[in-house]
Amino acid sequence: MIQKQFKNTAEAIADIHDGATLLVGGFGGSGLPSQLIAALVEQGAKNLTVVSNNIGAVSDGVAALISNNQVKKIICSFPVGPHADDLIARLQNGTIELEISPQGTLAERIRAGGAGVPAFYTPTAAHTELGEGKETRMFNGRLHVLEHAITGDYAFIKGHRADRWGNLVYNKTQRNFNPVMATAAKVTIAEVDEIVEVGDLDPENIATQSVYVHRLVKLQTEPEGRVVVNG
Amino acid sequence: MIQKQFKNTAEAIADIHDGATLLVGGFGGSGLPSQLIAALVEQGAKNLTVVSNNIGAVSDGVAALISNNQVKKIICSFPVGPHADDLIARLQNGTIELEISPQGTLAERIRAGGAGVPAFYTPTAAHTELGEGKETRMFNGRLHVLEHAITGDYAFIKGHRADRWGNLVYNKTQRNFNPVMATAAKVTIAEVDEIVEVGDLDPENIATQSVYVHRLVKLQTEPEGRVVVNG
Amino acid sequence: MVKDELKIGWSKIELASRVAQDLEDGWFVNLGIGIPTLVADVIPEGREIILHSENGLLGLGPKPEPGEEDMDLVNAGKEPITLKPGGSFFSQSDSFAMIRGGHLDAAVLGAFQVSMYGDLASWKLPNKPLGRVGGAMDLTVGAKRVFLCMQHTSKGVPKIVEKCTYPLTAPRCVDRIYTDLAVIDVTDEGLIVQELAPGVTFEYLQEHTAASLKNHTTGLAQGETAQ
Amino acid sequence: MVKDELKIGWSKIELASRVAQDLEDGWFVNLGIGIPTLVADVIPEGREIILHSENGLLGLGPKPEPGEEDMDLVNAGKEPITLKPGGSFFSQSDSFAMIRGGHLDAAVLGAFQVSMYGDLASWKLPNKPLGRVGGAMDLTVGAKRVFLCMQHTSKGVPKIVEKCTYPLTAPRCVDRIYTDLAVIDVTDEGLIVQELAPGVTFEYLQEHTAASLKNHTTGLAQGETAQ
Repeated sequence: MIQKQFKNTAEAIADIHDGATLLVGGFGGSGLPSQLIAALVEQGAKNLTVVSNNIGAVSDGVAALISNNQVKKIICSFPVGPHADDLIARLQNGTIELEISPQGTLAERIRAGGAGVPAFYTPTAAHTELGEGKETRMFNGRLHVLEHAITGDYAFIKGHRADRWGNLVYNKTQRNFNPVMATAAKVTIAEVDEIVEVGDLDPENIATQSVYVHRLVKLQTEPEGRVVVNG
Repeated sequence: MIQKQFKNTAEAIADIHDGATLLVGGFGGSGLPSQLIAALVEQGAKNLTVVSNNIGAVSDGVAALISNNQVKKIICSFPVGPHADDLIARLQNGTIELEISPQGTLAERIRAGGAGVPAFYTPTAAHTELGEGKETRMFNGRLHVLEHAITGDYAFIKGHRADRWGNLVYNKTQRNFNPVMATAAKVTIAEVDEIVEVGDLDPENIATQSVYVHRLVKLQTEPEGRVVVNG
Repeated sequence: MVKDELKIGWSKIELASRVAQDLEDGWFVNLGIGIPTLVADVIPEGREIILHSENGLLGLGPKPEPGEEDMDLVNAGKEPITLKPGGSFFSQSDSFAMIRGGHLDAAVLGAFQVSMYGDLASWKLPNKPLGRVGGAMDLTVGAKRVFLCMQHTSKGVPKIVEKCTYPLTAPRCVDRIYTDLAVIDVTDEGLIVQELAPGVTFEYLQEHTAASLKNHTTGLAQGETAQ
Repeated sequence: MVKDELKIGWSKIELASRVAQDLEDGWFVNLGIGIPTLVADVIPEGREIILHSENGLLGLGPKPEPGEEDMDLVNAGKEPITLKPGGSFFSQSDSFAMIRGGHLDAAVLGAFQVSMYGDLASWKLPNKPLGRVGGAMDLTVGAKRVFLCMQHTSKGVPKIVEKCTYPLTAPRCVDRIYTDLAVIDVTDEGLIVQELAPGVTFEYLQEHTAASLKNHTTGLAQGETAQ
């Protein structure tokens, strides 16, 4: 019988190794898998490459991993915000590497990674600093850059409801990068508000199909619960 | 006020010009916009390029346009079936051109067309007859072929329910190519079982967003109705 | 001069309203972070304009009432918003397929600099260690029309220039510039002033613009429009 | 010889059952058109195997009861099927992203020819004017494991050959071949017979195979398996 639920976030992320590539869903605090991130801060894996759209928008996002010196490289579109100071300091002293990808290109590169497409052309960033050094090619009279797929060893995603098979639905704009990143990692770990019976989710309305989710953790709703889970 | 509903299929397809490229949804008879096709047979536009997965699976699909000598080129993955005789005859006498694209490549090319991606690499068809003559490139030690986006002047799609804005939901495997093709045409025309009030469709569950649908026709449920609509 | 600028021209909400006035019934429009976000609150009555937010929604509505905020329902600026009936949610890859694929009728964006050719610089300041590109590059290459909505000057320095000195977001992408002082079209014949804000003269506008402007408002009194 | 072939080996449904036996609990599996489709009806009790159909669903169930058919709920062979609880519907581009992206544990497919290196020919016969590729090329490059499920010979002519003479679906993609006569692994050391169907000898099998086989069933009586 399929059983993807883990007892807590600590167990769900226990095997993440130093040097792993990690995709982290969310757009700012919306749809951010913050309890998985908190568990990874506890767990302490180092030299991570982290792919996430916003760095520094909230304190319990990827910024927490940076502050804890667990990150060697960031790939994102928006590395600024009230909690970006530690990123800036580490960029200045050369202990972290930053790759900025336009948001749509970032999303498409991750989708491509999940879809078995190693590279594609996009007009985005042609003739700009972010297109420099990239292969270019004209299509329909317009310059395009070649962009390469992104895949992860792990993806942290936040969902609203899951079933035992791993099907997921999201709540409103919580969706954002989560269903995209779910497709592009060897191991996708979802923190969800609720786990329902198989068959309870509308088959027309499943935003992330069971095939993409490998591990599930149900969120503890009480803050006290969170401490216990991650402790 | 947004108003995309047309009185009948004949009016919805009236402006389709000779030489147009037409994307036709459906997988065999499932999700096939057969009443729009019937109207186009009546309307008579010629020299069409038609992109559709199955040719010849059912009599009221693209086969009807071929038999009526309206098609100069077919792009599909599956050109065989009980109603493919007219296609075969026209291929043999050189009056129709056929491009076979693997089903996943076909779907991805259409998605790319809708997504502003002019070309992408795929491992599918590398080292095969369908990859011959295409640019190839190694990624991760594996040969890939470069595939180009497909767009249409018009798309015919079949939906289950629509609202006035053009949002669509589908019924089960009726979905197939319909939401993909809806994104890739200048003018997307949907035949639907039902048109509901704006706000009646669940915002989490809209498979084709309003932005992609330009014209709507409500299906006549009675066969007599169909004759009137197309007559 | 700072004193002058405080007195004349459109306020932020007036500027947003001026932009909203040009958005046509049935258009799908993306609003960038900053002043453009205000446009959501000032869509003219009776006009159905469907707003897109690049974090994954169509049908963005006005700000929620205090206490009604939902942190799972935010705009591209991560501020709580509402969803109109007919709205929909979708993923980032779907959202940017919509953008890059040319399906939005207009994008209303902020800017650091814009050139007389419509080159846009909006994601990185030369004196900042980090840029913040977000969806700006995708929107500028993808939207059918790119409208800028911005203060005419930044600390007294003109933002409309002959050539951008800041890193580009995209070349030759801007169609129209809305500022607190004027509405200016970017055309093959150069920058054409279509409308001046109340109290703004063409001479004053040119003085605060580092590229040559052409006046299509001649003959109208200050504050009247060329419509 | 035709008479012999009618008497020995597995029936189509036995062959499908033999394949089903090797599908592991929790696997996501695509079933091709033809005999592979039968696998859906013979999944062992208590094993949760989630079947994918490339027209856009996960969680394919058995055929509906007569009268319960729904033409909006079909498999890749366009036959009415059912959806299991936990199933989902999605578009063609999403379906093939799933396939090409390597997310399916196995694809069970038919074949015209398969070579000793695992090259597969399954979409076009040399004597037919048209091929029918469908999703075969995507499945063979994308699935983690490619299992063939087919008659061992076609009109007495071996389908397992040294080199495919029909147009390829993909090179070196097949992992295991299930036929009415045997179960054969494609390995770097060649074709390894893992199991013989009841009444089939290794010699008989080799006689009906146009490539050299290695026997890993030695020591077992006919019909016993090497498990």
